[in-house]
Amino acid sequence: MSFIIDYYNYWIVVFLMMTGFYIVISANNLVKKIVGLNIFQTSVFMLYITMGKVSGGTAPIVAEGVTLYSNPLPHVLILTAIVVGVATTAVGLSLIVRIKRAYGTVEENEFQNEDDAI
Amino acid sequence: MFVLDIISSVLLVAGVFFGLSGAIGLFKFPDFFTRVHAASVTDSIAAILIISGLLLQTSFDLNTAKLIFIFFFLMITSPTASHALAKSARHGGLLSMAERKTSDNSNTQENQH
Amino acid sequence: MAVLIDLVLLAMLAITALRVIFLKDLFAVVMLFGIYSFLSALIFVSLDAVDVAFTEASVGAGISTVLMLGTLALTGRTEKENKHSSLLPFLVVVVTGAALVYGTLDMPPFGHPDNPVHEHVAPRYIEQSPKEVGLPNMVTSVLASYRGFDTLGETVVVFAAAIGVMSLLGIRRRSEDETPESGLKEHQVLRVVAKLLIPFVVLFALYVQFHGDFGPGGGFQAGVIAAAAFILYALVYGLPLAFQVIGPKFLQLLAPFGVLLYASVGLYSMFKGGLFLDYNTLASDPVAGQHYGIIIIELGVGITVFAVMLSIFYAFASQAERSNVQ
Amino acid sequence: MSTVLAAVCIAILVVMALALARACTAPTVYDRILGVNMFGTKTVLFIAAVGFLMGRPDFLDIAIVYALINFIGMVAVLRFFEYTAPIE
Repeated sequence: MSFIIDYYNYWIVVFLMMTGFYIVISANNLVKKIVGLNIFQTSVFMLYITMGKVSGGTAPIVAEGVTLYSNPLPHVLILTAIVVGVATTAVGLSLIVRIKRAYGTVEENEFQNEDDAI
Repeated sequence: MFVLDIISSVLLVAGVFFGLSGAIGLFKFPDFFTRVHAASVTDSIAAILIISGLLLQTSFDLNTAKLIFIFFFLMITSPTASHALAKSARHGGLLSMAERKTSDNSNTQENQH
Repeated sequence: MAVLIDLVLLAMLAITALRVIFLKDLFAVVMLFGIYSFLSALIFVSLDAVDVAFTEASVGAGISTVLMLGTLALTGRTEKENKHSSLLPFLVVVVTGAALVYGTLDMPPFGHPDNPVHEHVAPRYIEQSPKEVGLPNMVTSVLASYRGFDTLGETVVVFAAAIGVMSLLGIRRRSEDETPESGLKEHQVLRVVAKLLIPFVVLFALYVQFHGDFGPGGGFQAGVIAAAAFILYALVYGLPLAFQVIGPKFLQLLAPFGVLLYASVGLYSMFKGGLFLDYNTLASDPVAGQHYGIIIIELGVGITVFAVMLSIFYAFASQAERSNVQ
Repeated sequence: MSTVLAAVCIAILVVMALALARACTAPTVYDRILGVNMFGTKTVLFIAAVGFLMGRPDFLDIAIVYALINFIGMVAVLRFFEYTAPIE
């Protein structure tokens, strides 16, 4: 049982990562690909935060009578990564809007066909 | 303190009971409008009871103020959201169960003719 | 108890992600993605990362969902049937996943205090930062002081993303002769409630901005929450009215102002004889100097993030309104 | 007291799981949104209760953000329906 608890978080992270990866490589629709990318990204965040956790510790904000804190460093890295992640998502979505306007579709195979026709 | 703990426990358990009944109602009720009713009414009462129960656990500091703020925020937004959703469903053309029955009947009658 | 909560939440997260694969209705996909963000923020809370949870809840669940809905309004809601065989992607994923799971077996066990991550750098932050920087929130200390240069870079990246979105979409201000769009006109209750809530939301954003040194919060989160207040206004009352409150031109000035405010703190500390972003030189007492530096740079971050998020929303919303008119 | 709080947390988790199930397998779009909304409100309560259970209730700010974002998400969805026909 302790073996499962020790590694459960990592396995879920791998599962989420692979789910996101699968959506990115198999989906035809670009919006869905972005969602897959975000799922992948969140799984990486989860991995970092999992590594920073200390059992029995508490959030890294100083409080009286607390001696054991979780590791604050991964939190800092991920906090900024989330904001940057949403910024890149916004750029990706605006690219999709432009693709829709240029080709009239956001399905990958359809606008590839149009490209081939030209 | 002991009395406060008991009152708080009773409030919390009651809140959870209403929350669970709402979630079951979300599955059991026959059409969307009844389900909105189940979800929104129990949402409100569960929030009232659980937050009141937690309020009795605080020692009247900043946390109390924050809980009261959450309380009023949920009291305002949760019914508004349900109302707006139901209204939007109505305008979108979703029918209640009774209406669907009558329209089904008229449809089948038209088909028979 | 903490372990049980962790197990259940992660399982729910996995189920949500799995469901996304099989849904063809993109609106449902976006809804589930909102739940996914909420759930991951909850997991961050249970893993003690309160600042991260704060950011994920406001940025991931709030802004991302709104932007994705805006995109769907422009590109259509349903995914077309996929004619490709999904066997090859599935095989690739299974093989990669198996390799990764094999790799995790060499990872240090979850939550052990002697793990390699906790041996280096982190103990110094935990033990020294309350004395050196003088803030109870270690995440803010590390973010704004020890890794201040890194955060400056992140702020510039966010600003660059705004430039990217602006150059791709642009904000279209409607001409005078068109009738103004009026938002959710039918929903009277919503209009009244939104009017009631917005001041409190802005107030809460200010609280998050300046309380970030002592609890969860800071510039990134405050900027997003303030932007969310104006997004709420624009959603309920329509874009033209929102433009009258805070115009896109003004935002275009505000976004670089935040970055420059941040960088100028660094230059000022060099001018005072220290290194770039060395706040100790800002005041005679080093700890007071750290306080001044962190408050100013957090303000810079907050202003930039606010302006960037709001102008990205304006770009998407003005595109959607334009396509609606046509 | 902590046993009661623990039981309350587990029960709220169950409610959240049910709401999630509703959001995953909804007959109409509106049911899905209803599930998402219920999930959001229950999450607010969950964070509040877990804070007290873990003994550090000073993280209620996150619950406020949840309530706020949940509401904004709902409004965004309603606005989205102005553009597209909501019935599947």
